Amino acid sequence: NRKSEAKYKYVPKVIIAENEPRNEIWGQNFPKEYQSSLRTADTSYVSYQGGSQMRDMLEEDPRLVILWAGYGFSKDYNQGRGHAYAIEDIHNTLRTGGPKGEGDGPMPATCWTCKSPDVPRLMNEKGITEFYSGKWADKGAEVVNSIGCADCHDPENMKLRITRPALVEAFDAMGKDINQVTHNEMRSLVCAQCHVEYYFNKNIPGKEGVPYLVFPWENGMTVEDMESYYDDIEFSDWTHALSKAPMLKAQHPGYEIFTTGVHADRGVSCADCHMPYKSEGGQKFTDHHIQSPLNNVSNACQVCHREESTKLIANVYERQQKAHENRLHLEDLLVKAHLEAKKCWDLGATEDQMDAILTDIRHAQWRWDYSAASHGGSFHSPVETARVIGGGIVVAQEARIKLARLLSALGYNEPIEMPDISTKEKAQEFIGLDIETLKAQKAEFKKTLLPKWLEEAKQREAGYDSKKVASASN
Amino acid sequence: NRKSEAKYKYVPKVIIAENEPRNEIWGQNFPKEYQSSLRTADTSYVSYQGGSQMRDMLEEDPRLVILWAGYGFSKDYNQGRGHAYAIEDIHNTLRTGGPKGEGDGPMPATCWTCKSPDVPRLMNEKGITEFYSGKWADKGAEVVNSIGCADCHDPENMKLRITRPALVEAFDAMGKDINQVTHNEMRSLVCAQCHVEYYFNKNIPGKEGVPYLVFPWENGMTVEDMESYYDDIEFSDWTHALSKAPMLKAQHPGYEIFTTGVHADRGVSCADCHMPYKSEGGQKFTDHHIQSPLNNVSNACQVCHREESTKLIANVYERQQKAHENRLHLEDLLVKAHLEAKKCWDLGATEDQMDAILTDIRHAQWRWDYSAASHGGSFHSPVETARVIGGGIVVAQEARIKLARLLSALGYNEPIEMPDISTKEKAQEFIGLDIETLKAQKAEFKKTLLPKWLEEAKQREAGYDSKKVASASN
Amino acid sequence: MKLRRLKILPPKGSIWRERAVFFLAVIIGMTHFLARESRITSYMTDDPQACVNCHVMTPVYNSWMHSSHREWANCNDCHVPHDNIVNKYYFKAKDGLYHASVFTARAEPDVIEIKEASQKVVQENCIRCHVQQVTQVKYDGWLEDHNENRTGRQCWSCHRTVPHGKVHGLSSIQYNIAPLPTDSNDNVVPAWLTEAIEEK
Ligand code: HEC
Ligand code: HEC
Ligand code: HEC
Ligand code: HEC
Ligand code: HEC
Ligand code: HEC
Ligand code: HEC
Ligand code: HEC
Ligand code: HEC
Ligand code: HEC
Ligand code: HEC
Ligand code: HEC
Ligand code: HEC
Ligand code: HEC
Ligand SMILES: [Ca+2]
Ligand SMILES: [Ca+2]
Repeated sequence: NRKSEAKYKYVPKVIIAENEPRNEIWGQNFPKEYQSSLRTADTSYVSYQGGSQMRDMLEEDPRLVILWAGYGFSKDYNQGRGHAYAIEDIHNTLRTGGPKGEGDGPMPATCWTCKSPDVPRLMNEKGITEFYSGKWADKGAEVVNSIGCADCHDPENMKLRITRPALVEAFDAMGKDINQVTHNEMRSLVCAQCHVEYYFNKNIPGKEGVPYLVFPWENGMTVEDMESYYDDIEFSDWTHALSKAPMLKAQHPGYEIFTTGVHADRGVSCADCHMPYKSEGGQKFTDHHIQSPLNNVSNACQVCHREESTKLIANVYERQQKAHENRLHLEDLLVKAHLEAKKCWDLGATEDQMDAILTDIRHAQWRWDYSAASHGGSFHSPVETARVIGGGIVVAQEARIKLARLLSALGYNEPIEMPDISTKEKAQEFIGLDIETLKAQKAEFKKTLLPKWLEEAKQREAGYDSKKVASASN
Repeated sequence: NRKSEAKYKYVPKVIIAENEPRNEIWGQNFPKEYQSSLRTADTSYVSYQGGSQMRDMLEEDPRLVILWAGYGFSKDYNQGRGHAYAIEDIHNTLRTGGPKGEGDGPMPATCWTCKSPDVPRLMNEKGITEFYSGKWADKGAEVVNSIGCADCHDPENMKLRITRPALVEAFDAMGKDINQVTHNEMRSLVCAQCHVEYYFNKNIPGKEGVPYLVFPWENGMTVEDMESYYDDIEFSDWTHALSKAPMLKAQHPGYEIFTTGVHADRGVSCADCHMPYKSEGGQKFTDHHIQSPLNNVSNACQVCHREESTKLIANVYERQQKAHENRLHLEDLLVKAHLEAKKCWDLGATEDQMDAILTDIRHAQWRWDYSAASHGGSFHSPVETARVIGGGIVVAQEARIKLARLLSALGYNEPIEMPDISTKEKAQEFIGLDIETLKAQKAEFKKTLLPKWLEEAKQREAGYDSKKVASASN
Repeated sequence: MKLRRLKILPPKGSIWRERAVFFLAVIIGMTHFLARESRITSYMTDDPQACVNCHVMTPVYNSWMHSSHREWANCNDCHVPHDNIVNKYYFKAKDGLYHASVFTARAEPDVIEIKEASQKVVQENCIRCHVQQVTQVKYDGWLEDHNENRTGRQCWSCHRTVPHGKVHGLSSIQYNIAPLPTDSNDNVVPAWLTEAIEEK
């Protein structure tokens, strides 16, 4: 009929299989979207605090090394870049170490979840729990395509869809049905599959031991809601190497913070700014070059705002700078708190004496991380970001006043000496990281195991058939 | 046609003299504006943190009494209400005390500056320095009309004008010429004559001893700019009664904070929200019922925003609540800091030991006050307000860590006992205020001196002639 | 049977009887089909999805979908008079019938252009919503020079991208993929995943 005519106005060149992980196959049917998505490999744009360049965060701010002492992030942490790099970057990061084969390495398979359209394929083939089980290295040969079409689209009609169970389960936990959302909400929710805070729950009844991916939204999405969630289940991501505090890591709560801002309040969705319409040869399509909107102000902002692009960029930078100013203060306080806590232990403090202090450190750093980790938050929701940072400073200071009193009681009544942490290297040395060994292991992995993974994947994919559409050849 | 009808509808009934202080005279020519301005006497509207009701801030939050110990504001402080009350409220406030006649009382004449259209008249008659000289009581019989037309309008053509020298001088100090501003800027600048931070400078060469009204904008209008200004000239409003810190009082920096917000950035002016157009009998005029825009969302906001009025009000409250949350934390820290500093003095601390601490307290409370005093700031510029509060918390905590160490050194290593300041009365008693005496003096003033002032003013004004316009009787 | 009593059908046994049953079924079926296909009921609403029922409307739907007006104004807010209710439905019916007949006749042009009558309607609607911004001297400061500019021209001669973008025409949007009214019942979670989640 006429309508299906409309639906299929594009002449499909191939029939795309459910969970087809290879973007270039989809690209045959949708060349414009595909071509533009390839541009996420462009790393030339840099903004005040974002952009697509590889930015070594530990080098830009070595204090982070202290904050994450004892945790993988102190080894290596970069500001996210384009989707095209998701696989390459997880191969390269020192956080995943240098596994020598199946069952080896520091990270679980769950780490793959947000990196590739091979994930829905695998989950479909193996089951969800099975996917999350085992080591990161166990699935290295299976997950090779960087973030792509199958992560967000239904191949049958190109409608947006949710392919990650964690988001569906998080909606369930909040008593919401994700199938009831509007089309416009979907234009943010496809992003919320990945740009969200998460943790690995190893205590799910029936799945004990499996690091099951969970978004901690049961009480809500604010910094306090998630904190109470973690406190209630006495979860911690790691124990801090210096202060011994039971820490939480906030990973990119992008969607959560975004929902508290005025753009979300007015119905603006992620895709409006990060995937605006684009015109090429008189045709409009959704720009799949997902990037900083500041590299594309005319399409991303000026649809709704008449101001000059320099002014709009200045607006963004101003909000980021204001957040940055106080976040940096908070960071300084946290570094001191960790070192002061260490000093207390060194001077013989008891667990009883330290208990309340460590809880404060946990809560203060959680607030700091929540405000920092999503990178976009200080523009997405500047007022909420500032509130969270302000609250963090209050808690950090509680800790430090208690620390000053305890230090005095332990016979030490002066500012502690600060180590030299002026560079990433010095800071890493201070916390006792042997980066050279880590680097050597990674190099070995890239020389031996990684090529095997890629070869194996190539073989497997060669076996997939991609059906040409009969009518397409007419 | 309709438009020229409107234009020429203005048939002046009276010729208004330069600096005519009586609003009702202007009202004869401009009945709609005048009538609406009378409505500022309506005190029925209350919002989350504002509105036109008399709100006793010390009662709502007795911590303020501690913060202002040793300063007039600890005696009495209300949230501002309508312009119609400016004179009545300055008569009533315990801050102006109970003068018995000329030369008596705690306050200088300068206090009248922002309360009445009698001020431009007097300045014109006597000279500016002369106006600022002497006691508040000295000019009680001269200043009797509450804020009105002559404060903002040129009687000849009704154009907006600046009548307060302090604003002109502040522009001079910044190297700007206030005569070069646009009409739209004037729609905020008439408010900036009064809704700004100020201090009394008694050291102006040639005018020594006169509390000359100055807006401290020479370095700029941010919290840091004004702080450095005051630090450089070693100015302090008073010495704190408990901590002995050399304090600054921020008075309503409404305009300054407003200019940092997105509305100002987009060219929105005070009058757009606080004096929107209004239709009556098919005629549009500027609503001179200056009040909380939340009592008038359809005219004040919906001109530019289509959201439902409940949603817009919720937007405002949300920003106010987020600012309030952290500001309250800061307030708590400041109360403790003052009390801890007092404890240090009590335990025999030296000036040398206290110096850096007192500077921190000065700076932290300055930030708190800057963020609080204008009442509108947390909506006018929520991000800047949050930045200022965050910075204040950092400085307050520096003070308190130093205090914890000093207290320990002085042999006191535990939290100090907190006095009961759960009500305004208890807090005022704690800081040693004899409110009953103050109230009695005020009552005496209102029984004896005040009626004389009003009587004298009546006599004087009866002598003014108000010329009817000949043609008006046609 | 109802049909029988109405004696519409030829006598039993007649060869026509069978054929008549067949054709009647076809007619009833077709009507039903057409009604469903064109989602007749949806034309009475303000839901933009009503318009997107016709594929020729997909480009304008999609451009509106990506415009600053998406959250504020639906098609009818601009394209139907809002001065009074009679006018609204009269215009709607007239316009709707016209579109439908063009569409049914397969006469739709590649580049649809707004008719003069429609232009008037739209202009009125721009002003209806933005009346204060464009007519109050007060906002001269906020909207620099707007006062002189706005008179005597169509708003979209300057605001060219409001709301359909600068490029028009049936082929201006490549794949013409848009959510249809029926889509709202579809799940956004693929069946295999729903199953896998329930399984656990
Ligand atoms: C109103 C426009 C807008 C919306 C809507 C929006 N963003 Fe952003 N986003 C921005 C801007 C502007 C930046 C800052 C870019 C920079 O600093 O270069 C940003 C930054 C980011 C970054 C960091 C980019 C970098 O350079 O590393 C990520 C990731 C991000 N946003 C994801 C999202 C997600 C996910 C959503 C929806 C939940 C979303 N954004 C919604 C405008 C928007
Ligand atoms: C399948 C998981 C996944 C989905 C879905 C996803 N992202 Fe990402 N996104 C990532 C990862 C992983 C990175 C970092 C890649 C890297 O640095 O190697 C990233 C990076 C980004 C960046 C930084 C790009 C740059 O140039 O700095 C932006 C912006 C962004 N995503 C926005 C979005 C938006 C908007 C959506 C939804 C329309 C979305 N993402 C959907 C996982 C995802
Ligand atoms: C819920 C989704 C999700 C999970 C699970 C996840 N990531 Fe990511 N990852 C992201 C997103 C989103 C980004 C982009 C963040 C940003 O804007 O900086 C990212 C970025 C990265 C990057 C590039 C930036 C960097 O830090 O150098 C690496 C490497 C990475 N992740 C590794 C991992 C590892 C290892 C794990 C398991 C411990 C993991 N990811 C688990 C979503 C996820
Ligand atoms: C991170 C999520 C994400 C990924 C990955 C993604 N898309 Fe999209 N896609 C979207 C969103 C969001 C839209 C806009 C939907 C809308 O506005 O209705 C969209 C729209 C489309 C459309 C509709 C036509 C248009 O241009 O608006 C096509 C076709 C499409 N994408 C193809 C692809 C192809 C091919 C790939 C892989 C190269 C891909 N998409 C990868 C999120 C994604
Ligand atoms: C789809 C529409 C849309 C897009 C796209 C959009 N905005 Fe907005 N923006 C809004 C709306 C609506 C508001 C809320 C103000 C209002 O109600 O008018 C807003 C508010 C703002 C504000 C004031 C809020 C604050 O934080 O102070 C800034 C600044 C802003 N936008 C900048 C941007 C920038 C920069 C971009 C591009 C990266 C952008 N916007 C993209 C619609 C949009
Ligand atoms: C965009 C609209 C807007 C603009 C422009 C604006 N205000 Fe406000 N103002 C508000 C709102 C909303 C409140 C909060 C009222 C409440 O809490 O009830 C407020 C509060 C105030 C208050 C406290 C009112 C009370 O109830 O005590 C004062 C005083 C004030 N504004 C003065 C100004 C001045 C002076 C300017 C210009 C320098 C200005 N405003 C510009 C919207 C605005
Ligand atoms: C001559 C000095 C002066 C000028 C000029 C002035 N104000 Fe005020 N304003 C005051 C004083 C004094 C008060 C408090 C009166 C009281 O509480 O007795 C006040 C109170 C207010 C309030 C609180 C009203 C309420 O109902 O709570 C608002 C809002 C306000 N002013 C806005 C403005 C705006 C907007 C302008 C400019 C259009 C302006 N003011 C010009 C001195 C002034
Ligand atoms: C630069 C202008 C200016 C000067 C000088 C000034 N005021 Fe005010 N005053 C204001 C404004 C503006 C308000 C409204 C503040 C608000 O929104 O709460 C106000 C409010 C008041 C109020 C009513 C609210 C309350 O605190 O109870 C009193 C009383 C008052 N002032 C007394 C004084 C006294 C006494 C002095 C001299 C020490 C003084 N004013 C000097 C501008 C000024
Ligand atoms: C606090 C400052 C202020 C005071 C006091 C004030 N006005 Fe105004 N007046 C304004 C502003 C601002 C405008 C708007 C000017 C514009 O938009 O061009 C205005 C406009 C007017 C206009 C122009 C017509 C209109 O309605 O827009 C008249 C007439 C007027 N005022 C009369 C009066 C009279 C009479 C009084 C005394 C009862 C008075 N004003 C007191 C600030 C003030
Ligand atoms: C004369 C026009 C105008 C008036 C009147 C106005 N606004 Fe705005 N408002 C704007 C503009 C312009 C922006 C900036 C966003 C943009 O660029 O679209 C904005 C931004 C906002 C924002 C987002 C900024 C933030 O702080 O998050 C809110 C909320 C808002 N306005 C509420 C209000 C309320 C409430 C009122 C009435 C008290 C009001 N506005 C009156 C024009 C106006
Ligand atoms: C904000 C007002 C507004 C809204 C909402 C709006 N339109 Fe339009 N429409 C216009 C204007 C203005 C034009 C004329 C564009 C031109 O000539 O450049 C137009 C033109 C058209 C045309 C003529 C073809 C063309 O591309 O010029 C069609 C068809 C149309 N609109 C359909 C729709 C449909 C269907 C919707 C809802 C999905 C819609 N419009 C929503 C204002 C609007
Ligand atoms: C039955 C299919 C169909 C539906 C449903 C439909 N349209 Fe159309 N429309 C058309 C066709 C075909 C044309 C081209 C007519 C021509 O240009 O000759 C058209 C042209 C238009 C035009 C430009 C011509 C003019 O009248 O100015 C506008 C505006 C328009 N449609 C708006 C709408 C709106 C609004 C809706 C939903 C309420 C809608 N259409 C629903 C088929 C449809
Ligand atoms: C149903 C009401 C309505 C109609 C009809 C309408 N608008 Fe709007 N328009 C709005 C709203 C609401 C906003 C957003 C205001 C905000 O940011 O809060 C807006 C925003 C705008 C903007 C600023 C954003 C942008 O895209 O630049 C322009 C320009 C504009 N409209 C022009 C027009 C024109 C031209 C027309 C007619 C073709 C029109 N409007 C029809 C309600 C309407
Ligand atoms: C000659 C060109 C021109 C015409 C005709 C015109 N405008 Fe504008 N309009 C502009 C310009 C330029 C701006 C931006 C002004 C600025 O930012 O100071 C603007 C701004 C606006 C805005 C505010 C946009 C924002 O940033 O939020 C609205 C709403 C608007 N116009 C609506 C209309 C309407 C409705 C009409 C028809 C009655 C119209 N305009 C006619 C040039 C025009
Ligand atoms: Ca986490
Ligand atoms: Ca002051």
